[in-house]
Amino acid sequence: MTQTPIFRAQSIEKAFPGVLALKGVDISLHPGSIHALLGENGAGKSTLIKVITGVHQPTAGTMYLDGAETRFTSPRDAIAKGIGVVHQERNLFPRFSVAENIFLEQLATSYLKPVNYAQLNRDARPWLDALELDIDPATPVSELSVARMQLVEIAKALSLKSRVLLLDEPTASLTSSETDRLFTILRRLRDDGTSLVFVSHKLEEVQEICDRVTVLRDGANACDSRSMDGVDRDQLVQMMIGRSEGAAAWRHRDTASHPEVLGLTGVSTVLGHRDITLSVRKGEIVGLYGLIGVGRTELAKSIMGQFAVTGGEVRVNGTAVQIGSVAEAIHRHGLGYISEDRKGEGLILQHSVLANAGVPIWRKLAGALGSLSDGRVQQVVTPFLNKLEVKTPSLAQTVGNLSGGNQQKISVAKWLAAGVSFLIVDEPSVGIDIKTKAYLHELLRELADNGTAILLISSDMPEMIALADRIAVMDDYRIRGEVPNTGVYDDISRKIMNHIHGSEVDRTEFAEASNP
Amino acid sequence: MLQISRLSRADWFGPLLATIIAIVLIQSFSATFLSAYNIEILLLAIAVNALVAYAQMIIIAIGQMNLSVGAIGGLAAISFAGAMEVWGLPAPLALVFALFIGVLAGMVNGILIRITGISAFVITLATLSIYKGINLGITEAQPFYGIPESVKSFGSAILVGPIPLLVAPTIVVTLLLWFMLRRLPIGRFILAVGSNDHAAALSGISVSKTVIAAHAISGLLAAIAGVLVVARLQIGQPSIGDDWLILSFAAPVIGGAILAGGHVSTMATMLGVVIVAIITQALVLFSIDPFLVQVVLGAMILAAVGLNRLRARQPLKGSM
Amino acid sequence: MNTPFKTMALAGICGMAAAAAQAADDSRIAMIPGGPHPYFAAWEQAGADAVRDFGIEAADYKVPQKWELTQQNQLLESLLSQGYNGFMIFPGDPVGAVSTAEELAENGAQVIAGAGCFKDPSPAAFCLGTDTGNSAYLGTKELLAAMGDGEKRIAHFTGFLVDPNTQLRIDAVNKAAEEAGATVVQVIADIDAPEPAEEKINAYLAAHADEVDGIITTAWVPAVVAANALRKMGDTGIHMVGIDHDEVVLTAIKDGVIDGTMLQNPYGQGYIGTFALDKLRSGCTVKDDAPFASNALTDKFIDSGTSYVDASTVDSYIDAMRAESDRILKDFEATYLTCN
Amino acid sequence: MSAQDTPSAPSPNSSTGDGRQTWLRFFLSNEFGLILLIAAFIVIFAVSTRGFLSPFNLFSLGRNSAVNIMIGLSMMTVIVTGGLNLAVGAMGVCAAMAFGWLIEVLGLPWPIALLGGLGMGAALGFINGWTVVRTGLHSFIITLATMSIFFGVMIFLTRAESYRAIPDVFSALGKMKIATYLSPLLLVTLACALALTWLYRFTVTGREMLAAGASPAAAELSGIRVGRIIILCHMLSGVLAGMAALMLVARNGAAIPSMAGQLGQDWLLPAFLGPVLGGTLLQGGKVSVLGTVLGAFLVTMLSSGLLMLQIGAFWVQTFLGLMLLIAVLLDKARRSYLTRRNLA
Repeated sequence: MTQTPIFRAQSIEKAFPGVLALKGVDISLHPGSIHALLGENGAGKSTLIKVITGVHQPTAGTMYLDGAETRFTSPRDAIAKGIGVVHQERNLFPRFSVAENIFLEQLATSYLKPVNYAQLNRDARPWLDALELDIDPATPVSELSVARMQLVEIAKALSLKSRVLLLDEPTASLTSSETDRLFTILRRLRDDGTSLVFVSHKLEEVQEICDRVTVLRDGANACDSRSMDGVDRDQLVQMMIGRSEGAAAWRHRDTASHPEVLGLTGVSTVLGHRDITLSVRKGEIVGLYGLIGVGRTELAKSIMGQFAVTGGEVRVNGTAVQIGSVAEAIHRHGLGYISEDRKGEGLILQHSVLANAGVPIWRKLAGALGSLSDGRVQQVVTPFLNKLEVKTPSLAQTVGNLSGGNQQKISVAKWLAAGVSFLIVDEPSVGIDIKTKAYLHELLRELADNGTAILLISSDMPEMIALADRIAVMDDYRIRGEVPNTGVYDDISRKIMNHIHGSEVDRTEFAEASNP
Repeated sequence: MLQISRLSRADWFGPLLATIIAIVLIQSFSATFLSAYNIEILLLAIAVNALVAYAQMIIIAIGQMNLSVGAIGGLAAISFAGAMEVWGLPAPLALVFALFIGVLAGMVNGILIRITGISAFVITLATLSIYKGINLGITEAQPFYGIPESVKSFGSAILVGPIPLLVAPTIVVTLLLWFMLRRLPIGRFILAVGSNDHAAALSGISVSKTVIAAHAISGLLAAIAGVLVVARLQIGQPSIGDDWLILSFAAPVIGGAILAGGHVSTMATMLGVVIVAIITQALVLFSIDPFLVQVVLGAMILAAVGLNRLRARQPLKGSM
Repeated sequence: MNTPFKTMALAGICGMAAAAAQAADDSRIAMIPGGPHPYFAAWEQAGADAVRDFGIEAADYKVPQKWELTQQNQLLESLLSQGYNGFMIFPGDPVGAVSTAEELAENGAQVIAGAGCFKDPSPAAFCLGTDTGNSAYLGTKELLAAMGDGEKRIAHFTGFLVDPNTQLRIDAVNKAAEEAGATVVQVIADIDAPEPAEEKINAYLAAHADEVDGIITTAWVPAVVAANALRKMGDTGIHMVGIDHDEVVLTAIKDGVIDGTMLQNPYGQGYIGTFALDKLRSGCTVKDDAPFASNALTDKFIDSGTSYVDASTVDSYIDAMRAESDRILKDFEATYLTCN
Repeated sequence: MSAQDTPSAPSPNSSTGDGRQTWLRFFLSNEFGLILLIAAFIVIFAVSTRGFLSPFNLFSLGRNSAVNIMIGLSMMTVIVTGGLNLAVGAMGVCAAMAFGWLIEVLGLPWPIALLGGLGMGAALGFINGWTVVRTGLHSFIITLATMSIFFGVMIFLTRAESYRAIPDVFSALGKMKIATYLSPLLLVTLACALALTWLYRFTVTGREMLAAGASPAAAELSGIRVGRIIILCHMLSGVLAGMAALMLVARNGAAIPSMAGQLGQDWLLPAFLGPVLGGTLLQGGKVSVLGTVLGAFLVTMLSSGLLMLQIGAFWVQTFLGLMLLIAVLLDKARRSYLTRRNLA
């Protein structure tokens, strides 16, 4: 392909106080192409996107639009010049209608001209149709599913007549079928001549849909806009991390004879779980697979005592128990939970590494009058932080300033330090780069080998297969069946889908209540 | 059924129900409650209080607080009265001057908040002190008496039946606000910024301009309220606005406003004002021990807010 | 400065210039009300006049920014540090202000209470003020007289509940009503700010106008608001006696909207108080057998005068107060003080 | 150059860092800014007013700041949870009135009445905390309502009458001078501040309060009983508000219903100014006891100095507001300047 790129950036540098985030990056985007932008967390992807979309001004370097030099003074400026973006975080206004969300940018030109909603709804229709979105443009966005919100954002970007559309982790919260639909749409956009930039951690998806790739490593190009032809996964990984991926293959472990650590029989909860039966043995990793919103995290929190169990029996180490609060679960029963929402529920971002790693053991270490010194906590916590190779300038460092991988390590370390015998791990590798992910997998296996019972919640099938001994399949707040892990991807994937679709006779693909 | 269920989820539904129940109850105990003169008094109270509540509501909409609403209202009130007494300005000019003071004071709040990045709570706490201090510095706590007859007669004029003329500005403002928050880009921007300022900025909305505009509107509304109070009291009291704070928050919150921002309802706020006014009056009507008035008011606020909360939690069970 | 005050000031000068006598040469007098309130505004002029008439170094009117005991305490502490040595204080609280007054006295300053009293025991040499209870009692009597025969149902509008004077006033009104066989049908308190006063008084009158025959108000703002309300309602047959000399109230009397008002004498308090403090500074002491009156708070009370003004006397009310001030000042020294 | 740029392995002694870093951190801190401001204003007032440095003024400055600091600390303990407590004044007055009632009506000895008063503060705090936790509503609106309720019930029960039969021993505390300059009240306050520092630094409960304030969800899932902790924070606030009110009782020699103004609203300004100037985050989770102490002291000193300057009394409030604004702005500017210079 030798046609002129729509957009080209050359030798882009971007310095923040104390950090050189981009050290001379090149990228060129061509029409009718889906361009992968890869790199580990902290490699500079987000910064590059923000430079291209006018959020940041580059410290040095030039950008060309249709061959002419250009610069974007603000996001509005970039939008006006045809650069659209769907950010990783949701940027919709839940109480505003779909149409208004799509056209807010156009409204922003005037402060006092009354909004004509009928017109707005009419104008929104074509863009929704283009994405095969069958929703009333007057619907408030808050009533949509996550996947549809994503599509509304894309519609919004398209409505701005974007010739370049950047999608930052668009599939992060989508199920596989939703992802497939998204890809169909992206391909069509590509065929219509749009230049798409696709950012993802999921290399399978990148290989499936992208035709060109730029990889960043440590703020510099590991490769610049080369064709995807003949590039395989290993090469991508090598470019991203500078070496090949440590193969972390599944291995069969026999835990059948181990005693049960946590058992659920016919459990129902206030949140709507019915008849949940599940058992996790010592040293065993049990996977809990299911799509988003089927009640997995909710089950985990019910086990931890945050929501009431209304029926059935919960056993810890063979004894039936009533767990009234999370504190009870942790301190009396030795249960632990690593949340999928690391920033919201897992860690206290504004507090130090030491404070975060020590929370569950404070009570245990307290002396007279509840006194507690940093020294004592440090003594207990440091071995685990060292073991997990947490990279931090000091224990006093604010956790919010660390990378996602290090944050995840800390949220694991705190449970190691607490010495729990049962650990629920909820979507452990969301937002974590490949290197750390492999390391985490290794760590979870090691934990299990040392006797911790683990319940792994994940919607990442390869991860499930790499780790779990057995996989329980959940759908609609019930356990639909259980699949032993044989290590064979296709086989397991099919069996899991059978369990899910077996229960999905009368439900729509998007798993949401349709409007009457 | 579906229609009713939807209705019950609207913000104004709960307050409206509470208002109707309160009116029916009070009327059944005291026949004079709905007498013409009583309605007139009630409307007068509502006219001013609604503006005070709106002044706070617009700031709640952008997810901030404005502790200086009362101070701005007081400053505008004494500017209005002072301009007429000391400078001898005709009432309309004095009105423009007072409203200008209000807008200016509001804009100062907004500008300070935006350029310093310090929380609105802290900034308006400081400006509360400044505006109130200027008020006291100018008046030395002495009221202005030189209110022209035209203003006095406006304050006591009757529009029709039991409806005083003073409610006219409030009605106009209510409709304009409703229209602004529903239909005008500036209103939508205010809600967007309150809902998620980061996303608003990415959508090309100028957060700074929007925040400053919201504060200017808040200042304007507080100033109108201040001027109306002057017309009603027929003196320029420096203490006008001193006790607006609780009411200014109570009414929007009873009306279902979310303190985090992004969601307010003009109509529900108006109903919140009505509820508070009715309660205050009922306490007097039933000759309730004056010492207990505060308690009942506090308890009612808590109850109204708690009910609103329950309704929000179980939106579908509320259908009746 | 409002006209009545000016006239009053002039009256003071004419009437009292003769009293100029030996003054302590380092008297720095401060007059401190409980907070900003129009009632006290006359003190400032009174102090300035006293400085001129009696050759005092300074007599300044200092107002706490708010009706807040802490603010007043801070102001007093600050004034003491600044070198003021004579204080006329309207106690922010009759009890709570005592301890600050004690500190002032311990540091060598002279203290008297003005307009309102400290509760005994206190270091204040005496309390020069309006007998609030008596004023309310007399006012109610006047109201009852104005109402003539027939049913006598009274509504009483008064000020902050946290002000103990409020309770005294409520009791006094009740007592007067009882003596005359009248009933107090409603007490509305806590309305010394214009808006709540406006709301509650109007609401009450709206509902109960025909169940009330007379209104007594015992605080500045309720008097203004009630007078306005009656004017607005037109001929209701409701009689009213107000308090203080707000122009609204005075005009209402002239126009026959209300019957009269109970005047207090702030200018006289300021002028006489400054004079007395200076005397105390120069070595005079309070006589052991001074003919003090007593009220609920103190046994060292000097009535600064209260008088009832109705339509017939409203134009000359200043004369009434002047006569009162004159009378007190003329033999103040002889009556209350021992000077060498 | 900064702490973040020098990576080192986490080892038990690395958290202290070297001396220079500690100093740098201190210079960057809010507390240091406040100390500078306080020093600057002391010089200004000493030069330009008469009697600012007089023993009596310094004594009364200390005594006034004792109360203001305590009020600030009371608010701080709730701000830690990310909430606000508008009822500080009402709670304080209720505690003081309970104290007065126990002495005057029940004839209890004052130390027991003191405990009773503080217990009243704690009980009202419990009501606030419990309501906040159970309803899930923001503490702003809850305490807005309870402020009205507490104060109203108190006024109803006491008929707004003061209790003045306070034992001389107790009221002597308010006037006592230690070494000419020091009020024992200031010592009480400083002791409380030290205790709070200890609480937040060295006890499980204090740390749990910070954690619950910073992120209730994360704290809950880490085994902290967030509800209980929030109630505890409100109770602590009640006790401290009670302390402040009892100090005022000692100062005035009487328990007065109006000591914190109508509904206790007059305490609100000092209550917020201390913590806010002192760098306690309104979002919760971060606390600076020293900062609150310094902030409250600065405010007390400013108002005292302004009175001394003899600016027309009615303008004092304006200048106070302006100075607060300037203090906050200066602090902001100073920090961003230092941060930029050290990181660039």
